[in-house]
Amino acid sequence: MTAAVLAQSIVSGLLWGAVFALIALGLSLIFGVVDIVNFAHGEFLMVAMYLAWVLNAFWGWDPLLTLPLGAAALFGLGVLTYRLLIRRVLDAPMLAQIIVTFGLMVFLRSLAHLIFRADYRSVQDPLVQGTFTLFGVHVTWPQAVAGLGALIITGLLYWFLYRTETGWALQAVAQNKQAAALMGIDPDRFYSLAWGIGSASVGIAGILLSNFYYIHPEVGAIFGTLAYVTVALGGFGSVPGALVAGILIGLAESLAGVFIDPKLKYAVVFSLYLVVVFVRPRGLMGRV
Amino acid sequence: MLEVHDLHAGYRGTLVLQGVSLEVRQGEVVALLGSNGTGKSTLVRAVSGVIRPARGTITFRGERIDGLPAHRIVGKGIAHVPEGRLVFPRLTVEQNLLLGAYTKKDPQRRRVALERVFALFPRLQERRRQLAGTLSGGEQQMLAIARGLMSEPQLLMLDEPSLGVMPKLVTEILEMVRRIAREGTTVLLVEQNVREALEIADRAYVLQTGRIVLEGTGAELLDSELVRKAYLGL
Amino acid sequence: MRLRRHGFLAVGVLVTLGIPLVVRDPHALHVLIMIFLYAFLGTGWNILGGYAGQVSLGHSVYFGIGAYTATLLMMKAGVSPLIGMFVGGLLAALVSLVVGWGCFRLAGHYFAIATLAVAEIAVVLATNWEYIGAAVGVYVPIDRAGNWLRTLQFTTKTGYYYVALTLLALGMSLAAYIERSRPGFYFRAIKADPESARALGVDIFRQKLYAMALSAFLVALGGAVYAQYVLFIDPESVLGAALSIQIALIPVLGGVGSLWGPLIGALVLVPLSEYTRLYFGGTGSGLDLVIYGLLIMLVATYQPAGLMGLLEARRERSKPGAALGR
Amino acid sequence: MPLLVVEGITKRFGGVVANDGVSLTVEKGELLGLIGPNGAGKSTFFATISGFLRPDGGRVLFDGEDVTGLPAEVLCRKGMTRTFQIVRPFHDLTVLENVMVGALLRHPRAAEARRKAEEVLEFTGLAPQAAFRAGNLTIADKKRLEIARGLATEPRLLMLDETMAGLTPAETQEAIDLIRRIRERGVTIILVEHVMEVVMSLSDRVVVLDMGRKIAEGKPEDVVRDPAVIQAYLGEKYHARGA
Amino acid sequence: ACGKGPAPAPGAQGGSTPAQPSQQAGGAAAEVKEVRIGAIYPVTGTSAVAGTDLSNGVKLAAEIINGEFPDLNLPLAKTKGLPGLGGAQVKVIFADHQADPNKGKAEAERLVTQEKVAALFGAYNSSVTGAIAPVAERYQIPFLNAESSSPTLTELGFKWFFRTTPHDGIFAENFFQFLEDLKKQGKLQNPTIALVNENGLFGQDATKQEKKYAEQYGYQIVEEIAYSAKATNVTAEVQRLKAKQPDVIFHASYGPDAILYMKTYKEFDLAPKIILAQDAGFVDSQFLKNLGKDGEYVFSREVWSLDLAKNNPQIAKVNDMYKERFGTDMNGNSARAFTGLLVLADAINRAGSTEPEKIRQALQETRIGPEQLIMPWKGVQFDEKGQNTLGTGIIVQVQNQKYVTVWPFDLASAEPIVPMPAWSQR
Ligand SMILES: Nc1ncnc2c1ncn2[C@@H]1O[C@H](COP(=O)(O)OP(=O)(O)OP(=O)(O)O)[C@@H](O)[C@H]1O
Ligand SMILES: Nc1ncnc2c1ncn2[C@@H]1O[C@H](COP(=O)(O)OP(=O)(O)OP(=O)(O)O)[C@@H](O)[C@H]1O
Ligand SMILES: [Mg+2]
Ligand SMILES: [Mg+2]
Repeated sequence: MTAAVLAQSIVSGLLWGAVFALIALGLSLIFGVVDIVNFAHGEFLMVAMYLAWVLNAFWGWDPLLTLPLGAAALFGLGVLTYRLLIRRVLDAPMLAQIIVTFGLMVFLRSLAHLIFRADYRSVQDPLVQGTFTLFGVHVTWPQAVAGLGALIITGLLYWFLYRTETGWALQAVAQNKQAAALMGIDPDRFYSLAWGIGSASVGIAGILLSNFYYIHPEVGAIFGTLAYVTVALGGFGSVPGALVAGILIGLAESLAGVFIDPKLKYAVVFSLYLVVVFVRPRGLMGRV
Repeated sequence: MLEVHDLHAGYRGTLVLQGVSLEVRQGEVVALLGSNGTGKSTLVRAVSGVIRPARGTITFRGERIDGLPAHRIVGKGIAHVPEGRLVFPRLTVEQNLLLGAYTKKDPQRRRVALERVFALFPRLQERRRQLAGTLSGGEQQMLAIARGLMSEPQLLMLDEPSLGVMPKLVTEILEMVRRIAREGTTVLLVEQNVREALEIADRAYVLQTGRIVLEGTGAELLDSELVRKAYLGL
Repeated sequence: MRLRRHGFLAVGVLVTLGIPLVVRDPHALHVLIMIFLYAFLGTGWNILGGYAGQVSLGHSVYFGIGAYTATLLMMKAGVSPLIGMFVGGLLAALVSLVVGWGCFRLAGHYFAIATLAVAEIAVVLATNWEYIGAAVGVYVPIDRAGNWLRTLQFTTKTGYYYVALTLLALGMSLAAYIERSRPGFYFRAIKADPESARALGVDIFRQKLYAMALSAFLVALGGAVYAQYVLFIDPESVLGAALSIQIALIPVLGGVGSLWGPLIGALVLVPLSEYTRLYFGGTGSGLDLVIYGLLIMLVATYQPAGLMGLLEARRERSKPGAALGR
Repeated sequence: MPLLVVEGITKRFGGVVANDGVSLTVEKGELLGLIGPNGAGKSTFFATISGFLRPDGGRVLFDGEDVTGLPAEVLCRKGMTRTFQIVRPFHDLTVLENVMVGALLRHPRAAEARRKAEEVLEFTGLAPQAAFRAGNLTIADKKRLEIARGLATEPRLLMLDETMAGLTPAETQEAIDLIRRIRERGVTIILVEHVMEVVMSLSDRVVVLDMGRKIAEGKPEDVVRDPAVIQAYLGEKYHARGA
Repeated sequence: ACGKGPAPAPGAQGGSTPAQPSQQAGGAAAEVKEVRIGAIYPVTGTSAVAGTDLSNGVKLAAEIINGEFPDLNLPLAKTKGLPGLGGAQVKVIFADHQADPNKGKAEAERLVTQEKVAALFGAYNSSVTGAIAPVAERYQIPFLNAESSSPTLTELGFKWFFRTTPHDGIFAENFFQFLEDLKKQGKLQNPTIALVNENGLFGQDATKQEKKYAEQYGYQIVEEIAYSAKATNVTAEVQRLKAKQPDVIFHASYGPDAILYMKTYKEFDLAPKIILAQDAGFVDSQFLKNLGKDGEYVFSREVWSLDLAKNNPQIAKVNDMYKERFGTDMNGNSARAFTGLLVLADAINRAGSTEPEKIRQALQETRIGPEQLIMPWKGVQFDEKGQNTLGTGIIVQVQNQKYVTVWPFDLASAEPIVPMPAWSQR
């Protein structure tokens, strides 16, 4: 195949990779701090997408306009999840925590079914749409915007976690809750905060995604598994790791689809994960 | 300054402390002695809010603090350097220290506090960028104490600060405790180096099976029959 | 005390054996069969995930291997599933050794996701493998005579009931034996702290492989029986991620790392899923799943140590991380 | 023939050289004290010798056999085991079960292992706590448990990393007694300890590490008088008191 | 596979036969007030949109059977209930299988044993239908399937399984007949074909059949893509297509992925002369709602279309009733389910009993003419495998946001627009 095809697959891969990264970032943050894998992460994404759709369908809001509201609403959902559910299982075995979020996943997904039925929907005529061509390579605007969003959010989260005192406090809570409390840090508040921020960032992801992706009760399932693999590939808790891993997965998917066989592209993505952790058991940027 | 009255506390199912009363006055170094598992750590934990007392009262500078969560109690001027160090393993030494001063929002004062603990523990200054989890056992102990000091507490509670620390440093730490006390910080010290602890302590309590069985000045206790037999093995 | 326990056990076994003589309603028997089957799968999973603390989200692979092997052996070579299930079990154990060899260097969530990845890859491969029916799946030929020695099929539920019960009894006896013997101690030691275990001479890699193979073997047996029960298998239903999670959910809900946990988990979860669907499913609104999700959350938040925790006061809440030896 | 010969062991962590060409030998039946300032590399030395870390250089001979780089579990089977300075009990197991895990190495049958474990618990004085959940023990008891578990593997060489920390002087006395009794069973011991009473009264020989290097070696009473050791480790006051 | 010889009377197999639901019917002599039929559909889960349409079709059919509709020339419309059973009412009991074969099987068993249904009906997803068929065999209960299109299903030798809808083999052949007709009209010259089929049961069956007929009709397949229906994106797939520039793309896709493909075609500016789909996602009620004008010009095989009303006014009447009740027009799924239930009820009526064997024989003897249907079929008549041999498909095209029938030409209400215009010229 030609160089043009290669260029196009790389660009498509990068764009989708950025989207995967954007979705995975919040999951990674929550894991990094609270040490819990949120199995309902994909459903949080779905909630954000429905929010964008509802505001668009009934009041004509553009997703871009929904962005701040969506981030805030998902922040709230995250905090609520923490307060009502996670807090009760903080000291429980990891598996109990898995179940809680699994239950939440089933609940949110079927609730969406109940409210919105199984129809798939799209946001009509968003501001950001269409494609542009760059040296013969097609780039879609909504994905480019989502990619940009991924970069910005990675940067913000990185700065927040590693450069601000609040970020350190958040890490301190993650590493030793009791010791953190002895420093005057309220672990509870910081867990809430982590859930809030992690969920807000997946909220932003969902709303940017709604610019170009259909919305459906099962949409979280489609992105959920990939998000876990992205986070694990990058290293649990590592914000830059999630970005790199997302992009890597996007590229692997795109190149495998074009140059190997579309039906094997997910097998290639999952194999990539296995190969990477075989060499680096804590992912690309996981801490030791 | 600190008054503990009829304190009952423990863990699921077991009541470790059964009616402990003690008192720490402003500027004092008070040592708390007792063999393993008598509940010294439990007492300190109850004061700092890590565990909730089942009964009894804890008063700090005239204010009831029993039942308050740990993170609120720090703000009132009590620092607790826990047994087993509990440093933040994946943060650097410096970040650990700065978090010690989390309740102090003034950056200037924090810098001063940092300089002060670095002066006390030059080793930490050397390792300021190392992740705390990779420090040696003794280094972690230093970090834990230094971190406790960062909040410039009025009452510093040290739970076995000499555990796993080399002899040279044990002496230094205990001397430092005295120095800290002289500078105005009250200290409640749990220590197994009974002799050294009693040498620097103004007063001391002996805890046995959840109750205070003896109290007095350091010198008095050093001479007491009970301490000599049970704790010094003489 | 011991005597009383054995007394209870004996009564329980007798009652269980007698149920099909009294209960004639096939749907009720179906629910019981599913309970036994899932309890058995959970018991298998529990050996690796519960005792040894290696949380696998890819056990559907072994289930699938069991289902496909036993079925295809019967269809293509006329081998009775009674034998085929053990061939499938051995094959699954073999595959699990390869998976374990690759994944046991990974800790905690990395391991979990790796097993999930293996399962996803298996689905893709099976979906494209013509010989085993690809996505179309395999329709097991119906044995109208119910010649169960040759086909492991029965014309009534009662036969399946006893097969599932036998499996469960087998699995639980094995688990009980392991719990009290060397591997059991080693598994739990590895779960609690692998480094410490090494210091005491435990070859953790070998022990984990051992747990893995045993676990895979049992789950594969379950898969073989399932195939002869449902009479239709395809990659999604016997290899998919949903099944893996279902298998893990059972012991986790019931009480992970305990002998009775999987059974209790299955006793709660299977009827929960069956009857919520039955009572609310026909409405088509998805209300059944809303309720199912809510109930799962409730159980997990109010009894985080698993339902076993309710019965066993001795077990205390373990610290976070203990489960994974972080 | 010495039981353990270590030749020029080196271990680096990034820029930090934790062990820098450390050599020593331990005779059968000997008790070697290993002391040195915090961060001198004692625990690292243990981890490297016992197969938890791979050395960056040097050789380890156990009973004449080159065992460099063999994994911990293999070394344990050969008769070499260690305790952890930062205790690592199996939290959710009982004390008895903890010790049984060690005992199962030589007694594959659970019943025999239990008998062995009970014996060890009796021997170490942990018998009253046998049914406790290990995670609930006090630190000092957890340290005792570390010893008990190690003993249960019936080692020829036992490496104890600060198992006496946090004991009152009276308790220390008991612990010293315990270690003496372990020795009497013919177990060779390397002891890392900061509590000098213990080191002084137990050790046949003492090796001092500082900054990853061996700075002194000899009889305990000679070593504590060594100015380098006083300067780096003991401090003037300790010396002045002359404990 | 075994043929369908005379079946042993119920209970003839002795003690090993499972509980017979006919027993409670008390034989033909007793008065039957109600005939229970168990309908199993995916009303939740990934196939829920279709599941809802299907159940709605069934509900309307039941209403027509149970009520009196003299102006409808449909089986059992004019009379109240089933005259063959003294006017008994048909009662449909719905169950949900969530697209999971095991759940489908469990529901089928429950319907048979607890709800005591006289026949089973459903289940859309071919894999679930495949899991239910053995249940019907085991309990010897007739099972009528109105909408699963996997050709395998009628090749397994089931005796109690009947299917009214044409299967993918028939549809695949329709594709090539359509292309041949276009060639004759001069609208196409030796087109190259690409297959874009989802990589599940549905897509793989389609691929098999399409390849078979491509060879038979002498067409060249230049690209064959099997993709996961759960794919997050299909850019790689579309790039491969773009490299081959096929004239015709055959599609077998579900709802979400159909939308995804169309959007990606537009992004990559890929416009073949023809996109010809195996219904499913491309005729789903959501397809045009989501894509709007971007869904224009797509062809799909269909089993049914509203504009068939031009030749069969009855369709309009039924559709009006449907729209009144459920708010949308009928589609291929609701029409098929609707028809299926009528066929089943007709057989039960002729059997004059709820005895399974009698119903099975009556089904086997079904003869329904085209005038009694709302389908574009030549009628309903089952072969020995249980397949309706008189079913055919139609091909529709999206023109001005409506699906219009363009083939067979005698049923067509519009000319096919070939080639479809480039994306930039719309
Ligand atoms: N987290 C816990 N859960 C349950 N029991 C505990 C816990 N921590 C301590 N205990 C029990 O409480 C009792 C007192 O423990 P505590 O740590 O207060 O003793 P201590 O006097 O500080 O001993 P040491 O000198 O060994 O530190 C002990 O019997 C111990 O087993
Ligand atoms: N994983 C690691 N990464 C980086 N540095 C390490 C690591 N492990 C140990 N170190 C460093 O190596 C040096 C030796 O540590 P070690 O734990 O062996 O000391 P030690 O002699 O046992 O001290 P202590 O008496 O305090 O326990 C220390 O400076 C420590 O910070
Ligand atoms: Mg203590
Ligand atoms: Mg050390």
